[in-house]
Amino acid sequence: MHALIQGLILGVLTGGVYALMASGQTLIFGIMKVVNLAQGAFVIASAYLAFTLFTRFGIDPFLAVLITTPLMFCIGAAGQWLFLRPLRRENAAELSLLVTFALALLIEGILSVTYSTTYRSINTGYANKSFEVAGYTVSAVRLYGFLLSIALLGLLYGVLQKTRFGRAIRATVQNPQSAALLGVDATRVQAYGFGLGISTAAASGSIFGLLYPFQSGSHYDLISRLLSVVVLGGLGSIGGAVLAGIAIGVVSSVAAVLWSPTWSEMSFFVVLLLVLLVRPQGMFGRVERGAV
Amino acid sequence: MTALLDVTGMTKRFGHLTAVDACSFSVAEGSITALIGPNGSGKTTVFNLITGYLPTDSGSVAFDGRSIAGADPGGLYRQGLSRTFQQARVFGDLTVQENLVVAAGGSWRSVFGRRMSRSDRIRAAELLEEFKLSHVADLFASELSWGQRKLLEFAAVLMSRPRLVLLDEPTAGVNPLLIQTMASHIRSYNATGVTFLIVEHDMSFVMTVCDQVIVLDRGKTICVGTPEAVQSDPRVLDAYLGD
Amino acid sequence: MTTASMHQSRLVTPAGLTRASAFTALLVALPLVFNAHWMVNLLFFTVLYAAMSVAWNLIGGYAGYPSLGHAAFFGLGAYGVSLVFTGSQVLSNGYEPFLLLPLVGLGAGLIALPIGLIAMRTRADVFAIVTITLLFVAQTLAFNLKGLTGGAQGASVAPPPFRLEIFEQPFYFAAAALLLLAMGLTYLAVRTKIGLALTAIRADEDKARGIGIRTTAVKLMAFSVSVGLVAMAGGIWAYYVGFVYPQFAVDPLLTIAIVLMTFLGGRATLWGPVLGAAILMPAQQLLAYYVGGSRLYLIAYAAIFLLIILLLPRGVLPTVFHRRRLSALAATASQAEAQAVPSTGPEVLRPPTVMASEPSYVQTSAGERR
Amino acid sequence: MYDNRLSFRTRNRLGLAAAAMGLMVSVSACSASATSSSSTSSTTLVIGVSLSLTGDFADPGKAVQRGYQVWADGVNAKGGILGRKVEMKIVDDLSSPNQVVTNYQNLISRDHVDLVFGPFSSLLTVPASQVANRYHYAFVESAGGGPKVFAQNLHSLFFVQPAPVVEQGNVFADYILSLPAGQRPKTAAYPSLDDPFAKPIADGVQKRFEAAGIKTVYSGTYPAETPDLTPIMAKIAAAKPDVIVSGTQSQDAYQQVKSLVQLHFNPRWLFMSNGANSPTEFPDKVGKGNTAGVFSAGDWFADSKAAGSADFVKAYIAKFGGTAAGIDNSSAEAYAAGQVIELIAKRTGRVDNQTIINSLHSGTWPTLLGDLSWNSVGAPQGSYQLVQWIGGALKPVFPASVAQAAAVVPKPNWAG
Repeated sequence: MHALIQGLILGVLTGGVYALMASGQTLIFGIMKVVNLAQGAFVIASAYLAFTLFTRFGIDPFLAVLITTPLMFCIGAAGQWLFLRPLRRENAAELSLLVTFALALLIEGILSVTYSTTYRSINTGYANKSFEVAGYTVSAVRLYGFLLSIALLGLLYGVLQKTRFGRAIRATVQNPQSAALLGVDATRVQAYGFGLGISTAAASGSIFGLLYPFQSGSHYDLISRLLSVVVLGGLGSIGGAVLAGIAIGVVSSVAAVLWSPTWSEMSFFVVLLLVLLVRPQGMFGRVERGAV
Repeated sequence: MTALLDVTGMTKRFGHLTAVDACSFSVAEGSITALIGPNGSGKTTVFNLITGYLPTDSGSVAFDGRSIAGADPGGLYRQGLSRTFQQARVFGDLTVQENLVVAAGGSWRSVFGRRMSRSDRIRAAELLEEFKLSHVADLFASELSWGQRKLLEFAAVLMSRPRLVLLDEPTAGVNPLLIQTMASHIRSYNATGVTFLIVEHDMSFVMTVCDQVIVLDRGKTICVGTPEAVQSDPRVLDAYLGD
Repeated sequence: MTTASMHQSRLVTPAGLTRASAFTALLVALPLVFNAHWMVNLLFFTVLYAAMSVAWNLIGGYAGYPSLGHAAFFGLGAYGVSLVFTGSQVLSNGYEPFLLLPLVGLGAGLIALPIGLIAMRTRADVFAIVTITLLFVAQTLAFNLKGLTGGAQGASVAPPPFRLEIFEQPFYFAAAALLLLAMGLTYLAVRTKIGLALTAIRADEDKARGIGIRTTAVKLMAFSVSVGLVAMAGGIWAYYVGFVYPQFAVDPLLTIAIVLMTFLGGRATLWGPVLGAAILMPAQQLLAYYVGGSRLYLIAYAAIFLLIILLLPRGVLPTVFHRRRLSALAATASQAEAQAVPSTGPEVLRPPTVMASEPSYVQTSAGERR
Repeated sequence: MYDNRLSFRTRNRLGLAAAAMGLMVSVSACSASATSSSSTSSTTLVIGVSLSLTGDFADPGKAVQRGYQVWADGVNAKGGILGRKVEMKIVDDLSSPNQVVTNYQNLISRDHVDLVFGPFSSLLTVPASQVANRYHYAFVESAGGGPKVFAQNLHSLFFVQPAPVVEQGNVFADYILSLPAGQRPKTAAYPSLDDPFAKPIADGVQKRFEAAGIKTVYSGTYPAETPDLTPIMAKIAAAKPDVIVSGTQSQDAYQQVKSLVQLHFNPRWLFMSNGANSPTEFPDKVGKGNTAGVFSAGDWFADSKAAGSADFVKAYIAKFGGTAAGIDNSSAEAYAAGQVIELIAKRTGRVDNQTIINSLHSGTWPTLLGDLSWNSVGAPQGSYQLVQWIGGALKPVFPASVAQAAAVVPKPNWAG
């Protein structure tokens, strides 16, 4: 029982970080109907950035977020403008899968040239600190990471709800045609929206780098998990992604405790397939009711 | 005249919105019936419910005396109930000729038959000739103009020799000359026994082509009658001009 | 009526027969002319991947269902062969595993039916993700069903008793036969109503179902045949490499490779995937052999990948066809101008804003578009 | 309807793509001519190796590469082997089995190299050794020692390490079982990576411990891509075993340690098969203070007195810089593979594949890993040494014959 609750705590804390990564990905899907296979690579790139800022300049990875987030936003917007915007509309959905995969490979290649393929980890003074609460251990990094993720998710929510830019994005998500008619500049919304989605990778990368050793190829494992999260939550639904992110964290850590880690991945995928069987649009996916 | 299509108490809700509200009407065999109503009155939804593209919440639909509630669109098509779409849904990656052939229906075994059998080709050639599309037969449908696509979709649903054709705004976005062409095709096929149910906004088209009009407002049938009778009905005027 | 449409009445055209025999002759001649072991090895991998790309094209190209889970069936075939012909066996003539292949293909095709039925409730991107999930489930199973697969320790396959001088050739010819089979099946599908139905499904599945096309049956058939062929390729591969590990037998990169080959050559064309494999496989293997040492390999690969998609979004063959078609149309248009009857001239009053290209992501049994 | 600009653009696109393809082909053609010209000289002894220079095994792959380079430079400085200059032809296999098969095919049948050495990892060694065996090439390899490698029963394969990797755990089991009964652990946990390299090690120890009456409180495997080992380690911590025997590869070892530190659980003994024996990576990833008292198994140490070890260290530092303690075992093992070839040439006066195969099945072969000998399927007959992190460095502590320090028990507490 103790181990189970310990697993549960861990699952929630880890899930929060997945939620942040997945929120960016699902946002990108919502705006431009692009499944961004490079999201994991952007997270790893951010982890490397945080690593450099920490080892070179002694900047704390949590503070580094202030630098990496705008940087990732620009890289994301530029990437969209360069590689996704030119795609022809009729098969953009399929081609964008390939383009973002190629982007992931490109990022991986650049990272392996710059940093070699050695596993890196960010070892801050508090990397191995943990708190003891009622007999349960809570790692400091995990707790800070979770709190930062929640804060950023809140910020993202605020941006989407309260700003003009956020309203333009939401209008585009709901109905691209009407949004365009209402004077929303679709090209700009897509570029900025992609940037916004990628910018969530910055903080996730800092946290990821603090939690796990990583190398340029780490994004493959990350992306398979992120895809499951966004599909389970319902493509395009940020709330769904957050809940699904926490769900995947809890399911895999509880399954690892109760059962065996070799089956914990599997149990999650089975849950995903079952959900899709009942609700092909995911837990919180919107039913698109266009003209039939 | 007997009713070929009978709709009784058909209802469809989307969340809190009741798009079709206990709607009832019938379409007489051999008629050209118009389904009109202001924007958002549920005309296209009614089409989707009849043709099985959407499941009904309650009510019944009978085609040729048999209930077809819950039937799938393909099955209805094979029974002789076919439709077109407002957006002229044609298959862009198929040629014009292939768009016709693919709509020919056919038995299970014909799936393994040749891509274009002799009989398919002859039938398609007739229709292409009739709809003056022969010169574009080998173009991809994606290369056609908007009006040509509307014609093609119309021609395609006739491939399977249907008994009832539902046309969703056949004249939307097409030029006046083509509207006349559409009207004459509808009339000539009606003369061969095909029944039409048409959603239309163009009132002069309705007046000249149709012999019965059903008026829908907020998902309800508010009036049924000849074009002349409907035109002078105050309820219709209210519906169009709003409260 | 054009000559093209006149031939459409026959199932197999004379031109098709000629091309088929010429290509068969080429496939047979290749390893005899380029008979160095390393060449035949390269040819083997190229032809094997070409066969898989052609197979993938059936469902991913023609039907527009971009499956990313084909590697799961590749693994199924590989483990099928390793189960029947375990490492400790001594084979008498060495051809036994090839004889098992039809059974492997059939088995995989049958297993694919219920899986396809579930997976093809979703479309486009979601289908791609569901099939990726399928792949990870298959990999997890391969790791965990230790009794069948040997788990992470791997499973060995009976060593092929072929003479060194011709060692690679039986594998090559098995792969070549598979390629011809895949192309033959594709050709037949295209020449029958199946091909029309598949294209209609790709363009607008709801409409296709609405006009009486048996969409579920047709796409299930395409999926089943497609993965059955890939499973057979997995069987040949396992026998050639001699050892099956879960991470190699069920490898996401395998699917990516065949998808890329199909896209490069041209989706929904008979020869496109073959061309794509013929370009990419040698390029990849030789690049890795010669310049792999420099880490620039990955960057170069990604850059070429991006270039292809951005510059040739349709793939090589369709781009060529499109250009040829444009010039042909231009020629006939100038001829026709004199005798044109403006009966159905271009009268675009309203642009077709909501063409059938609007993607629909999932479907329900009632054909409701979501 | 179709304007000319469209077709012009299409033509441009075609041209660009063609140019890209051409570039690619010419790149490969250039390097092809460069390498083939250098390998035709008959006085050169060309040794082909396929290593993972990109992909999952890229890091150890590079370490192996450095070992070969140091060896080849050293040999060439002494005038080569039997007067023939040694040239290492190293190609990349992307950590992929298809590419490894292709590479050995190309090395042997296209570039006709004189000898080959093995790739990195048991996963790639198996398919590669099949190719080499087909051509009757000796397959001297320093990095594929899983059980399935030897189960192939290849007469031409030789694993250049003291013993099959499974034995890495045995040396720890020997040590524990050598303790007086009262001092032995009562309970044990066995977390292991699901990998042909790591899992058998933990399994072997578990079998022997259970036979000796040590209770198993946890035994489980985790897949390579497990993002988080904390749940497993939490479960183990809750069971409070006296000893943890971990079948690890590399980064999973760091993660296990990190989790244990955070969970404040410190077992009396902690043995990790791999990862913990890396002199630079391990302290770098887990923090130097957290290494204290961790056991691992090793075959080579910077201050080893074995044949050629001092020369190797000197040459390595001269070429790559750094410190002796920073040299990876994989480099030393690769160097040992070279030493074996050198010795055969010295003893028999020949370096052809048949001579190598015939020679290595008998006698002992002194290398910097100690004296090596092989059985009929290429499994080495020696044993590993038990090492422990003491004072920030790896020290051999068992068996007594090689021990440089006494084992520290119980394990000092985590530094945090």
